[in-house]
Amino acid sequence: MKYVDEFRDGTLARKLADAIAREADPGRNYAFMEFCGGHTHAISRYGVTDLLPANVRMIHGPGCPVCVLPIGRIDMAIRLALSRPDVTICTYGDCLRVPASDGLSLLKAKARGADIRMVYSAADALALAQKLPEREVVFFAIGFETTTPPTALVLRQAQALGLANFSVLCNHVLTPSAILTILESPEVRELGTVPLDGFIGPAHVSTIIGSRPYAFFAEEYRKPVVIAGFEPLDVMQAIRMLIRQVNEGRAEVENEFTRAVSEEGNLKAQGLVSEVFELRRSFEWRGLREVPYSALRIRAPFAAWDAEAKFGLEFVSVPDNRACECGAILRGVKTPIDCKLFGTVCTPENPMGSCMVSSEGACAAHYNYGRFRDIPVVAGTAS
Amino acid sequence: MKYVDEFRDGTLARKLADAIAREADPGRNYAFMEFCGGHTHAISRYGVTDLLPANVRMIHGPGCPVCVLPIGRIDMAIRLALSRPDVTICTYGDCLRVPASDGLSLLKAKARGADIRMVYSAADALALAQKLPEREVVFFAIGFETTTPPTALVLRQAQALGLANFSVLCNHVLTPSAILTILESPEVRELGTVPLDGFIGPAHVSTIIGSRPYAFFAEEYRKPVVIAGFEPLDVMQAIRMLIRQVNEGRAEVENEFTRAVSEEGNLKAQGLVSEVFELRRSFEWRGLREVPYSALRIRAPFAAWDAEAKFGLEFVSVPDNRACECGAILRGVKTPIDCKLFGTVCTPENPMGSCMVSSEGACAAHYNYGRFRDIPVVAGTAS
Amino acid sequence: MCLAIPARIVELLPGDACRVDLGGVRKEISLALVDGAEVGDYVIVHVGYALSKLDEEEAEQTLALFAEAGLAGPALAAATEDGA
Amino acid sequence: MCLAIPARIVELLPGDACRVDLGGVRKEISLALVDGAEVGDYVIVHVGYALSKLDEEEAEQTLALFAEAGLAGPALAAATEDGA
Amino acid sequence: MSLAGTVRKGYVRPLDLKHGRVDMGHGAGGRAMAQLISELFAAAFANEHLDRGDDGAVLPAPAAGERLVVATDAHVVSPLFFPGGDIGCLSVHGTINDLAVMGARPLYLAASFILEEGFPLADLARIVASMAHASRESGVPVVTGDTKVVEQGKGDGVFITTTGVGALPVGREIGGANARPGDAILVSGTLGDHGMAIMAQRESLAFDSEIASDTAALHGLIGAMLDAVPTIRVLRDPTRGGLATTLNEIATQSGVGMELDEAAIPVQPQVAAACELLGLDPLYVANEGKLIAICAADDAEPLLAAMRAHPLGERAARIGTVTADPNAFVQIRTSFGGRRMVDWLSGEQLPRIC
Amino acid sequence: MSLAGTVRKGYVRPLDLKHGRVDMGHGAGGRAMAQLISELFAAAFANEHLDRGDDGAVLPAPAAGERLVVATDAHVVSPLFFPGGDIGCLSVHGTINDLAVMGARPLYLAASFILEEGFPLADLARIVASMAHASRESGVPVVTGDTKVVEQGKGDGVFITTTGVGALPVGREIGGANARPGDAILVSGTLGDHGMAIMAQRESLAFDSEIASDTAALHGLIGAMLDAVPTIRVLRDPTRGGLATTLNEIATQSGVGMELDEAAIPVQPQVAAACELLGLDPLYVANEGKLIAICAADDAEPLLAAMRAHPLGERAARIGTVTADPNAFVQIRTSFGGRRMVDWLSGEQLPRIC
Ligand code: SF4
Ligand code: SF4
Ligand SMILES: [Mg+2]
Ligand SMILES: [Mg+2]
Ligand SMILES: [Mg+2]
Ligand SMILES: [Mg+2]
Ligand SMILES: [Mg+2]
Ligand SMILES: [Mg+2]
Ligand SMILES: [Mg+2]
Ligand SMILES: [Mg+2]
Ligand SMILES: [Mg+2]
Ligand SMILES: [Mg+2]
Repeated sequence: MKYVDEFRDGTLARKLADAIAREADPGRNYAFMEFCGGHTHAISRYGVTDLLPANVRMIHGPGCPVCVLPIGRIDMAIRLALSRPDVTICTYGDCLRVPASDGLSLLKAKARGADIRMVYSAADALALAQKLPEREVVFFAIGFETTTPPTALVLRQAQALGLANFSVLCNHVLTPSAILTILESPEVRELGTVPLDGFIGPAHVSTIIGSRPYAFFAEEYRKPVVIAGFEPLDVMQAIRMLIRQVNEGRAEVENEFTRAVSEEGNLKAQGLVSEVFELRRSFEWRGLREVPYSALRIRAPFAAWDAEAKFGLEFVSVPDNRACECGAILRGVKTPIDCKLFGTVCTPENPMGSCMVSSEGACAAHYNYGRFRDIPVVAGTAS
Repeated sequence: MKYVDEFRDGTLARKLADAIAREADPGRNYAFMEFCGGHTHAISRYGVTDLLPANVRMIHGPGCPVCVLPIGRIDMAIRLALSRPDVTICTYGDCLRVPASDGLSLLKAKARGADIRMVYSAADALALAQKLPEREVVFFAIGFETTTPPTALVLRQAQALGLANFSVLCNHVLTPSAILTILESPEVRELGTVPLDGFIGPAHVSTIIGSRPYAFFAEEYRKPVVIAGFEPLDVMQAIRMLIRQVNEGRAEVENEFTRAVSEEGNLKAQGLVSEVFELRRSFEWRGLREVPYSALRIRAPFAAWDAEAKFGLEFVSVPDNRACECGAILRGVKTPIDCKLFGTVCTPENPMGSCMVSSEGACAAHYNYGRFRDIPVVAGTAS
Repeated sequence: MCLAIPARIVELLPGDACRVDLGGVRKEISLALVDGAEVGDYVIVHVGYALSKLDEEEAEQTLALFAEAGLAGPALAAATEDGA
Repeated sequence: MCLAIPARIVELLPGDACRVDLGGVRKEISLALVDGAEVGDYVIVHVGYALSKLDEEEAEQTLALFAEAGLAGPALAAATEDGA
Repeated sequence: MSLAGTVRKGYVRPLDLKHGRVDMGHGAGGRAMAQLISELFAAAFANEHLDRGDDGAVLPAPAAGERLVVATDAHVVSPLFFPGGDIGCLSVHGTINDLAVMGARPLYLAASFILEEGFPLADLARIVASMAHASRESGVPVVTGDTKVVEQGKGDGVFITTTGVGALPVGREIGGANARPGDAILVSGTLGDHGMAIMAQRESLAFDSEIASDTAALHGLIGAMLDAVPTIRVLRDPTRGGLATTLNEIATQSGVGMELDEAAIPVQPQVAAACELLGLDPLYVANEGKLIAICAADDAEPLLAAMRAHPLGERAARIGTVTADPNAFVQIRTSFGGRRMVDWLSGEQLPRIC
Repeated sequence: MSLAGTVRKGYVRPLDLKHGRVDMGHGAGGRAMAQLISELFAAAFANEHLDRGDDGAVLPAPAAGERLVVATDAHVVSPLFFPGGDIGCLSVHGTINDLAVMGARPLYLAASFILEEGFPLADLARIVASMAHASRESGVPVVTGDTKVVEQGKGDGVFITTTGVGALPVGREIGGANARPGDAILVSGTLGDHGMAIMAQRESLAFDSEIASDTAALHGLIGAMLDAVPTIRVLRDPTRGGLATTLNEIATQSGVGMELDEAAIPVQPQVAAACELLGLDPLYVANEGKLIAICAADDAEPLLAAMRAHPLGERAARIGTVTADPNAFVQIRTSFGGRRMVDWLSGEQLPRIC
């Protein structure tokens, strides 16, 4: 796979590891947050940690759209699907197992008879609505800036087609607002309990929004940002670039993913998004509570395709499980093993919190890929 | 089972057999038509023939509502069910296997995805419509005068309830018109190919219409009629009574089933039927072709529940399989073994004609119960 | 489908319905077509509806007729007039 | 769901769609968000949509940077200015 | 059932057997499936073979001089629970009976489950407990198994296929092809109980009765019968299609006719009445704890005595005689005094009875 | 399959295998079922055991000194036909493999069918022909069977449960509990082919590729392997849950850890690419013609040589080593240079793959 395999090359990885080791100052610690779950996944999947010096620590940020989706939003979809037998909810596969109220999830609601279907793309949900005119097809849309333009597209198509049985339950959220909230959190800002030396920004978000929106953080909060691709060499290179900025006292927005990210981003997609969506005044994030201007809602001309308006859906905030530390983990304050439930009560089969759901969540990534690090391995007797 | 078992008693049967043998004139042949499939079934099921003298022959008449239902009527239901996925057809179990056009039957249409359900009673169809408000429930009603009052009742109930998703595809037919047609057929009237010395009339039809409607035949055509119950002793007693009439040169309507049949019948049921139904000018019968004033249709005030009106269903007459002798068999002109298809191409699993469908049909009764009579049994070596 | 069997009413139910007993098996049927049926009466049941009541005396007489058939003789003549 | 992978356009299809190839596997995706993409171009694919084109020259340069990492030295500085 | 016991206890929350439901993950082959198997199936069926946790069971072979007998049956009965039993015990009895009527000693069962997404785990637990109970009572362990899950609307709660392995002594030849003219035809008890117990539950035909399924394992009865008459020629359990169809099968296999005596055929009054009500014939209604035996006429009395001495054969009766008939017609002398054929079941008499 | 051959030819019209469909009568136990069995199943599988037409098969027992092995699997794959195979051959291979990985010589198969009303007889005939072909090619006959029909919407075309019986020489002990620290872990070829061939057919994820299922019977390969290294400790076919889950099963059963070498694990480029496209991991994707073998480190080379000499093992590879680890963790050294766990499959990776 061209432009994929090259960026996973073990030989190059060793070279980058050497360079990082060489350039990292042994006299100090580096703590970088990879904002996005995609990076969390790459780090765990390829074992990037093993290639970093001990004084370079990666903090998993809140950048998994599944992880930050509050219980109350899933409840809205479940209530709708269980109360209206004519409704079909379509969503991306990752959302199906997010724990909601009453011990349910979309998957468990499906097992109770709700019509819940996994789609690969927003376009599939639209096509399903066309195929099943007698059903109400609701696309449960989640994601950051990358998945938003496709949702905008299908909303515009539904309008153009006058497709009355299609609607979108919109949960799209914004990356910069989330980063801002972390930077504004007392732990980072005042207490210093979370030493944050820089951010790795998600490349695919920037293919849409460009690199410019991060300039504010770099300048205002004096935090270096490197926008990086999702292959492990991209991540390592980004870490190296962050180390350099720290070493040199710089706080800039740098772009590691020059192969697809520009400063201004995808203007066509941006135009589409602002035609269809507008800012919500506030939105609840799991772990970050209410975050002002951090999410999108569907504009008035598209209200007929807005499931919240169409079905009169009410958001009711639901507290997370008390023992679940997702909130603190998403802010970088705690790690999965700080949670008492990790690996016993809370497992990928029975997730108690959202971080255990998606393989991009911090808890799931540690459970699936990193659990062995908590327990020393006994060497094989022979090999 | 009181009033059931007593009428199947083998000891009494032998006594009646003796009486019949005693009373039948060895110098002549007797041929009686049991009009109704219920009697055909009783005769075959209990082996009544074995208790009759050789010169008393029973002819199976057209009195099975399934057997006389023309292909075109079943086609109406199948076309409706296959073309409208929101339609559920309910009918009595016997109708499911009646062969229709294109190698289909209601059962095969069901296997092709049509929603066809068996009900025990018209009331069950009505209840289903109430239970499934999102579906169009159509009751495919067939039967003689006995099943007509229940259909009338559910139509009145549907009207009272304003139940918009229920309707009836009415195929109710009338016993006296069918008998008249047989009496008027050239074989009976002119050619004498069917020697017909009398009729056994169905008791349950007469519980509704009484015995009076048969008086006309007795007088006009000089044919004795005995209304008889469906237990085998009833049938034997009726045969005995017919023999007596023949011997004595009488042609009267006699009532063997005095325990539940009166001269006037069930006036309440009759009133209900005439409130809801009116005569069709003509109706096609399988085997008898078009028979004037031989069937009922739903009156105008109930048009909203008349599936023919509601769905604009057209009856298209379809000829029977050329080789099928059902028509001649239903008129008493031929017997099942006169048909080339009997027992090879045409079997209960693959009925070619309607007489092979219901166990009350002449061909099915002979296939299921009487086939051994065509082939001499080799005696057991030991027993 | 031309089944019609006698069963005994064991309970009157709301909505013109009743429960009948046939050899220990019980089933709910409609009485909407028959007036004045009471617990203990036998009715002729067809597709879930009582079509008529059964006259027990007549039933016994019919059985008696059958029984007499064994005896040679003209016992039948009188009875048939009765029944027509 | 945060998958985003580069794939090569092998066929333009009606309705702003195209077929892409990834290691011999082909899939239809939407080009509605990207202008001017042509057969042979690589695009970044996410939930069935191309998000942007991939600049092959930049990709080669990035790989070259990685390769240089093995050599001690300050080769990186210049490159990063390039990229930001 | 390859994952029996492979999930460490305490590492995950136990299955919610009260309110939980089957979901697709329970069939995906991963940890959820391993948990379902170990906490539900392996716990209920526990035995040394199953506990091994491999993809199959390793078992002692039959004794020298014995042959193997293998029988398999899918069980798709609806409803799953019915008076007198449920799909669980039915699936154990049904396959044990198929082995036993071959004259075999039933040794082992394999059980394969197809679960529908959304099926309550509480119901599944009840069914599995019933299977385990039937298996223990009959002394035939479930030694291996399999679990699949299908989407809601692609199954019907649970389907269970059981496969049985038994041992058959060399020289014992029981089979449907062995009936000879003159042989006596026996049944072990009343007919139609199982099918009518199921029928009573069908929404559209519901009636009240005390009819209960006769589901039972017959190998004990058969053992007693073979002790009394080792030369029994045919044994068969008249399940789907009832006595009538099973006799037609045997007649066709053996190339013989049969003549039955209706008056001798035992049918419970309530079963007869329910059949009357619905227009059914008890000869075509399914049984799950009855058998047909055919033996030489001279052996009929001792065989009948042996059957009647066993609790499952108390109402055994001799119901007819094998005749020579190249047409393989089964005929009956009716109690009424006539004669007719008793043909194969045509169409469906009762849906989904086993 | 008790009715095989019991319907007289010429007496009824043959089944319409072109346009006919399964209806409820085909499962009711009567003549329609007998016809389906005799004209379709019995005709395709014909062998002396099945032809007997009883409710079970009477079979020669294994040789003296051999034990029995029994394995059962329900097959519910969707779609029923896929590149490289169909549910028919899959159901034969799957169960043969479960016997073969126990070290057993597969002898007989029992097949139980659950058909959905309305299923085209033409499709059923194709599936049965494919089963019969797989059965003949593998030399393992279908000796008994069963057929049930469920209403439309209560099934999914056809489900097939196959149960296999095999013979295992005394002294041969292969099982998931036998892995020991230091042992070598081998696979017989590329991983994930079957699951991705199925995935490519799913409407919502459809992609074009040349990926075909690897479905195959492995007893020939295993025979060759046992000839070369009779002391193989563990064999298993990594089906549902893929390599990852199967290794975790073995690790847990044996109470050992494992360390894999990602670079050594064979995966076809198109399978890797398709996984990339859908966000899946080939280690969790199902295989139907591959096996895992674990043997003493010293035996690894001869075993690998034996595998590579067989057509089904050409791409065999040594992929890792068993470690001592009371946590039974399976770990992997990534090609990238890091290390991570390879855990049990959690949730569902691919629905209805077997
Ligand atoms: S382990 Fe589970 S409960 Fe604990 S923080 Fe993570 S998701 Fe929340
Ligand atoms: S045997 Fe069949 S084709 Fe012939 S008359 Fe009877 S129903 Fe018609
Ligand atoms: Mg198995
Ligand atoms: Mg059986
Ligand atoms: Mg299995
Ligand atoms: Mg269901
Ligand atoms: Mg059997
Ligand atoms: Mg069997
Ligand atoms: Mg298997
Ligand atoms: Mg069977
Ligand atoms: Mg289906
Ligand atoms: Mg296996």
